[in-house]
Amino acid sequence: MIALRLFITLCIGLTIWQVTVWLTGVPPFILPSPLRVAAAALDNASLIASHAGITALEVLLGLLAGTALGIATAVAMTYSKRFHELFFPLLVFTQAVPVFALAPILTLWFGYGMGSKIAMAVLIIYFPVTSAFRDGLAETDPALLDLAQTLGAKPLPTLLRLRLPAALPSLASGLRLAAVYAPIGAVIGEWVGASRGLGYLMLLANGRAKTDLMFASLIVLALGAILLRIAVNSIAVRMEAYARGIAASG
Amino acid sequence: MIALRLFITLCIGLTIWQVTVWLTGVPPFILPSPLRVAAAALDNASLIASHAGITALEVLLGLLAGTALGIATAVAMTYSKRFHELFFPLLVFTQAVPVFALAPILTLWFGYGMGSKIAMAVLIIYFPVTSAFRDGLAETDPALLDLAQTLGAKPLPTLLRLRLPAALPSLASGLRLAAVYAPIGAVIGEWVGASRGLGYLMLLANGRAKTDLMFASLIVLALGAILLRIAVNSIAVRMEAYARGIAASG
Amino acid sequence: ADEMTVLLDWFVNPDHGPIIIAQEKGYFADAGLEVEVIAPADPSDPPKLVAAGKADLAISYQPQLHLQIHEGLPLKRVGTLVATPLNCLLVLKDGPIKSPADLAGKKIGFSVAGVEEAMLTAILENHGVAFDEIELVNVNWSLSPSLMSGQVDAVIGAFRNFELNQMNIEGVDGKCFYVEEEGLPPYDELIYVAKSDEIDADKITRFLRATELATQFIVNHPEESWEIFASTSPELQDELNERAWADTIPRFALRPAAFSAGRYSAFEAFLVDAGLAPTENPVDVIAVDVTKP
Amino acid sequence: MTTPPAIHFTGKVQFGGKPLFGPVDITCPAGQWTSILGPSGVGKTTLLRLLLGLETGAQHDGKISASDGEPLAGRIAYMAQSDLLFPWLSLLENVVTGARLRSETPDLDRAHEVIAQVGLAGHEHKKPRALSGGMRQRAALARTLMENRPIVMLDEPLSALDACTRAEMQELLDHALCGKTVIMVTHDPAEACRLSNQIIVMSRGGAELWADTASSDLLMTHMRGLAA
Amino acid sequence: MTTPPAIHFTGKVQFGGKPLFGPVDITCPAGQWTSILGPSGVGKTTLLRLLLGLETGAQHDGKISASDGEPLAGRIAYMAQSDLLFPWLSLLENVVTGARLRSETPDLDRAHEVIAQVGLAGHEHKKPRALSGGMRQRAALARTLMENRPIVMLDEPLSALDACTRAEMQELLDHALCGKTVIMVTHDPAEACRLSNQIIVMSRGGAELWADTASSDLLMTHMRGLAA
Ligand SMILES: Nc1ncnc2c1ncn2[C@@H]1O[C@H](COP(=O)(O)OP(=O)(O)OP(=O)(O)O)[C@@H](O)[C@H]1O
Ligand SMILES: Nc1ncnc2c1ncn2[C@@H]1O[C@H](COP(=O)(O)OP(=O)(O)OP(=O)(O)O)[C@@H](O)[C@H]1O
Ligand SMILES: [Mg+2]
Ligand SMILES: [Mg+2]
Repeated sequence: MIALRLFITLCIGLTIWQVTVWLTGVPPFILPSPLRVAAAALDNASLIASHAGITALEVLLGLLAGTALGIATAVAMTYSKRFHELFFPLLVFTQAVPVFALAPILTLWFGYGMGSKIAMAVLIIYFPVTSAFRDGLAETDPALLDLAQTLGAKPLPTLLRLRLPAALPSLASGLRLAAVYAPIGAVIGEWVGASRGLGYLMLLANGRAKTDLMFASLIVLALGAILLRIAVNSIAVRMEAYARGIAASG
Repeated sequence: MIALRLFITLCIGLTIWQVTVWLTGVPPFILPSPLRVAAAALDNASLIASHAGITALEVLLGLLAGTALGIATAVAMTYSKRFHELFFPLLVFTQAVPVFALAPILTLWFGYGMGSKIAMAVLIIYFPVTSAFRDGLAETDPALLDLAQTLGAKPLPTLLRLRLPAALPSLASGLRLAAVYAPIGAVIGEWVGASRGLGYLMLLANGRAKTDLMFASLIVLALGAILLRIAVNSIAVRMEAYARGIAASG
Repeated sequence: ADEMTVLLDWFVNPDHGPIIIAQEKGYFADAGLEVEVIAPADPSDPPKLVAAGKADLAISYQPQLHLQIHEGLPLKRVGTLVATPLNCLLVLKDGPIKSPADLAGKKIGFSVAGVEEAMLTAILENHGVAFDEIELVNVNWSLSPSLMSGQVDAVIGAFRNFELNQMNIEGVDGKCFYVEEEGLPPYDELIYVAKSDEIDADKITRFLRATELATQFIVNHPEESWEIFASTSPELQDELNERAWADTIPRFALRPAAFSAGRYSAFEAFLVDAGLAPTENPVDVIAVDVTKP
Repeated sequence: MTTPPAIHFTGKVQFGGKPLFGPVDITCPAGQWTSILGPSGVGKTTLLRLLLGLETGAQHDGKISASDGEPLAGRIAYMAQSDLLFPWLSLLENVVTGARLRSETPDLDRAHEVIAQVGLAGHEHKKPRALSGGMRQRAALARTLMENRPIVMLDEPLSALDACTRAEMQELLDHALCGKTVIMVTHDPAEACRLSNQIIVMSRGGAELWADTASSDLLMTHMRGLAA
Repeated sequence: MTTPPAIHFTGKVQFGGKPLFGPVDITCPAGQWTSILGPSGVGKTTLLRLLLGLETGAQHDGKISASDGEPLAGRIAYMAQSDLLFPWLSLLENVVTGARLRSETPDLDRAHEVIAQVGLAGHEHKKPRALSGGMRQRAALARTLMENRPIVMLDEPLSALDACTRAEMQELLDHALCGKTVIMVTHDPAEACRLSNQIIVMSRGGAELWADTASSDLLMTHMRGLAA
C-alpha cells in the first residue's frame, strides 16, 4: 500500500517537474528534466551508491544522537525552570547562528571525518526535537499532575511514568521533523568539509557544471529522506497510539 | 523580568564563549573572543544596523507568508486524506532538497530583489508549521469529533470551531520553531544573491577573514532571533491558554 | 543608454576593480551604458544565470568555462578581467611542506569544486607524487583558516592576491606554489562570459572599452583608484582590501577584449588529457574576440 | 420536526469474539420514553453508540431500523456519558455549538432560556474549567435540549446531580422531551419509573422488558435477583 | 499507618471576590466518616481540594488544621470527581500507579485482590479506553483503596454505578475504610446515611451539621426545604 502510494506520488512529482521544465522553459543546466537526471543516475549508479552509503550512516547516527540529546534537554528544561530560562535563549541562539559560521569551529573540534557531519546533523535535529518535546512536557494535564501530587509522587517517576508518556505525541511530532532535517544536516556537514558523501558529490557535480549528476544525487538524498520519514512516522504513530491507549494499527 | 533574565543569559553565554576561547585555544580567525567581536560591532555599528534593518523586514514578511501557507496546507491535508497522502511526500521532498540546489531556480523566478529572500524564509518556515499543525489537527479528541458528528456538523465549521482551536497548542509549537528558523531562511536567501542584509555582510566578512565582523553580525542576527522568539512565544502561550480555556497570564 | 546586467563571480572585492572604477568614473555612462552590478554568493551560479538569459555578462573562471561548455551550457568568453592565474597551492611558510613533493600522504583542502583535481594531478606529477597519495577535502569557504589551524596541509584554489595578505594579517605567513610555475598551462583567472547565441558584440565592446579605460586609470593612479574603490562601500575599507588592491593591479588584463587562441586550446588539451573533457572543442566555440569586425 | 419513529434493535454484540450482550430484540416505541438499566459495563453505552452509528470497536450482528424505514443518523440528539464541552468556549457558546457547527444562526434567546432552565443562569460566560462537575453535566444537557430532534438519547444525564437538582431536571426533561422517542440510560430505578413508558433491563444474557413503571421497589428487587 | 487525625476547616471561600460559601466551621472527627451533601456547584469539590492543598483558583480566608497539628499534605488518599486514569496504562497498572510514582514496589497481589473487590477481575489488562464509565470509576476507586493513608477523601465515588454494584461498593468501602478519617461527597442521602457518622449539608450560606443518620427521608425533606 505505502509502496503504491509512494509510487503514485513519485509519478505526480515527476509530472509536475517535467511540466515545470516545459512551461517555464528552465534551461537544463539550471533544472534538468527528469529523464536527463535518470540517465545521469544510471550512468553513475555505483558512484552515487557508494557516497549515499556514507551519508546514510551519518544521518542515522546523527538522528539517534540528536534525538537523545533533545529528549535529555527537554526533560532538564521541564524539571528546572531556572535551567529553562537561562538555557533556552542560548539554544535559540545556537539555532539562529547559521551553521556555516559554526562549521569551521566544528571541523576544528571534530575534524574532517564523520564526526563533524554527525555533529552538524545533531545540531539541526536537536532544536526541533527539544522544542516540540518541551512543549509537550509543559502541557501535561494539570489534573493528572494534581493526582500524582496527592499520590505522593517523586519527581523522577512523575517524569518517566506521567509527563513522558503524556508528551509522546509531541515527541512524535518533533521526531517527524527531525527525520526530514537529519539528511540536510549531514549534507551541510559534508559541504563544510568532506571528501565523501552525497553532499560532497553534489558540490563536485555542481562545480563541474554537471547539473544532471547533481540533481541525481539530490533525488537520491530526497528519496532517502522520504524513506526515513516513513520509517520514523511508523514509530511516531505507535507512540501517539500508545499515549492514547489504543493498539497501533500502522 | 524578561529583560533581566535575558541579560543574565547573555552574561552566561558570553562567559561560556570566553572560557571556550581560553580553554580550547581556538584561534581568533576561527572563533574570536567576545571582546574582539564587541569592538568590531562598535566600529561597524551603523553598517550592521543598516544591513540588519533589511534582514528584519525579510524575516517578518517571510514569517507571515510562511505561517499562512503552512496553516492552509495543514488544513488541506487534514481535510483530504488523498491530498495528504500524495502531497506530503512531495513536501518532504522539497525539504530534503538542500536550498543551495534550489537557489539558482529561485533567483531565476524571483529575481535578485527581496522576493527570493522572502521565498527562502517561507520555504524554511513552511515545513515545521505545516508538520506541527497537521499533527495537531490529526490528533483532535475523537470523542469531540463524535459529538460534532451527532450534532450534524458541517466540514468547514468543524474545522474552524473544533479542530482548529483544539490544535492551537500544536500550531503554537510550530510557530515557536518558525520564529527561530525565519532569520536563518532570510540569511540563506541573502547568500544566494544579495547586496544588502546581514547574510551578505556575514559572507563578505567571512570570505575576507574579518571573523570578528562576521561574528558581530551573527550576534546581531541571533539577538534578533531571540527577540522574535520571545514575541512569538507570548502569542503562542496565549494560544495554548485559549485552547485550554484559561485566561492567559503571559 | 543601453541597460546591461553584470553578475560578479562573488561579492565585490578588488578583483572587480575595473568594473567598479568604470562605474564610478562614469566610463560606462560615457559609453552609453547603464550597468547594474549584482553579486552572488555561489560562484557557480552566475554562468548558469547568464546562460539562462537572466543577465548579459557574468564573471567566471576560464577552467570552469571549458567544463561548462562540455556540459552544454551556451556560454562563450567575450572578455578578460584578470589575465593570469590567481590560483595557487598554498602552504604554511614555516610548515613542513617545502615543495609539492612533500605532500605525499597529506590532506589538501579545496573550495570551489571543478578542476582542482586535474590541477593537483598535474602539479603532483611534476614532483613524482601520485594523485591517490593525497586526500582531497572540501573545506568550503575556509581556505586559509583551515590551513592556519592545521586541519589541512595545503589548500588549492586560494587566490595569491588575497590569502597571502590575509594570512600575513593574521600573523601566520603563507607560501604560494604558483600553478603556472608548476607545470600548468597558463590561463585567464577571471573572464567575462556571455550567452553564446545572443552576443551583442557592440554593447560588449563598449563595455570592455570602458573597463579598459578603468584599468589604465588604476595602473596609472593606484592610490587614487583605491580611494575611489574603497569609497563605494564601507565594507571594503580595510587593510586586507587595500593590500590586495596593490597586489591585484599587475594582474588586471590591460587589453580586456584581446584573447590568445593558443592559450585556450592548450588549456582545453590539458583538460582532455586529464580526463575532464571527452573531446577537444575548437577554440571558436570557447572564446571570441568581440571587437573583430 | 418530523414525527418521531419507533426504533428496533436486534442481534448480538461482541468485542473481538467475546460476547458482550445479546442476542436481544429491543423495540423503543415511537414518541415514548424508554429507560435502560443494567449493571455497569453491560453494554448500555455501546448500545446507544451503535444506534447512533458511532465507532465502538464492537461487532454487532443484527439489525437496527426505524419504523419509518428512514436511517436514524442525523435524527438523534445525543447526550454522552461524559460532558464533552469544548474547553475554549464559554458555557453559552458551548450550548449553541450545535447550530454553530451546522453554520446556522444560533437562537441565543432560547439558549439563555435553556441555560436558565438547567439552573445555570449567571454562569453563561464561564469556561468549562470554572464549572463544577454537576454544572458541566447540566451544560451538556442544555446543549442537547437545544437540538430539536425527533429522537433523543441520554446516557446517564443526571448522574452528577444532587437529589433536588436532579428532581428539577427530571421535571424539565419530562416536559421538554414529551412526544419524542427517548432512550435514556440511568442507574436510578426511581428515575426510570418516574419518567419512562417502558424499562429495559439489560444483563449479560440479554435484555428484558419491564413494563410495570408504577413501583421502583419491585424493579429494584427484580434487579437484585438478576445480579445474584 | 499513623492514627487518623480530625480535620478542622473554618472560614469563607471566594472566587475573585464573589463569595462561594461560608463562613463555615467544619470538623471531621478523627477515625469517623463524614459525608458532604449539597447542591451542585456549591463548592464541595473546592472544599476537598482546599483540604488537599491543591490549586483551586479560590481565595480561602480561614484555617485548615489537623487535630495532631501535623500538616495534612501527604496523608490523604483522594479520589477525584473524574477518574483521571492514565490512558496508556492498563487497569492493573493504573491501580498500582501510586506505588510506581513513589518508586516503590507495587503490591501486585493486593492490587489483584482490590480489582476483584471492585468487580473488575478479568479486565486487568484493558486500557481505560476499553472500559465503561462505571468501570473506570471503580478503577479509580481501586487505585484509591490501594493507598493506605489515614485520611481518605472521596468525591462522588459511586455516581456512575448501578444500584446493585453501588450497594456492593458501599459495603466494600464501609469495610475497607473503617477506622480512617473519611470525607465523602455524595448526592445520595441514603448512601450518606448508610455510611456516615455525620453529615454536613452545604449551601450558599454555610454548612450545617446533620447528625441524624438514621433516616434518609428526613434528610431529604430537610434538603428540599433548603433548596426551596
Ligand atoms: N476558576 C474558577 N473561576 C470562577 N469560578 C469557579 C472556578 N472554579 C470553580 N468555580 C466555581 O466554583 C463553584 C464550586 O465548584 P465545585 O466544583 O467546588 O462545586 P461542587 O460542589 O463540587 O459541585 P458538583 O456537585 O457539581 O461537583 C462553581 O459554581 C464554579 O462555577
Ligand atoms: N475497545 C474495546 N475493547 C474491548 N472491550 C471493550 C472496548 N470498548 C468497550 N469494551 C467493553 O464493553 C463493555 C461495555 O461497555 P459500555 O460502555 O457499553 O458499558 P455500560 O453499560 O455503558 O457501562 P456503564 O454503566 O459503566 O457506563 C465493557 O465491559 C467494556 O470493557
Ligand atoms: Mg456507559
Ligand atoms: Mg464537585
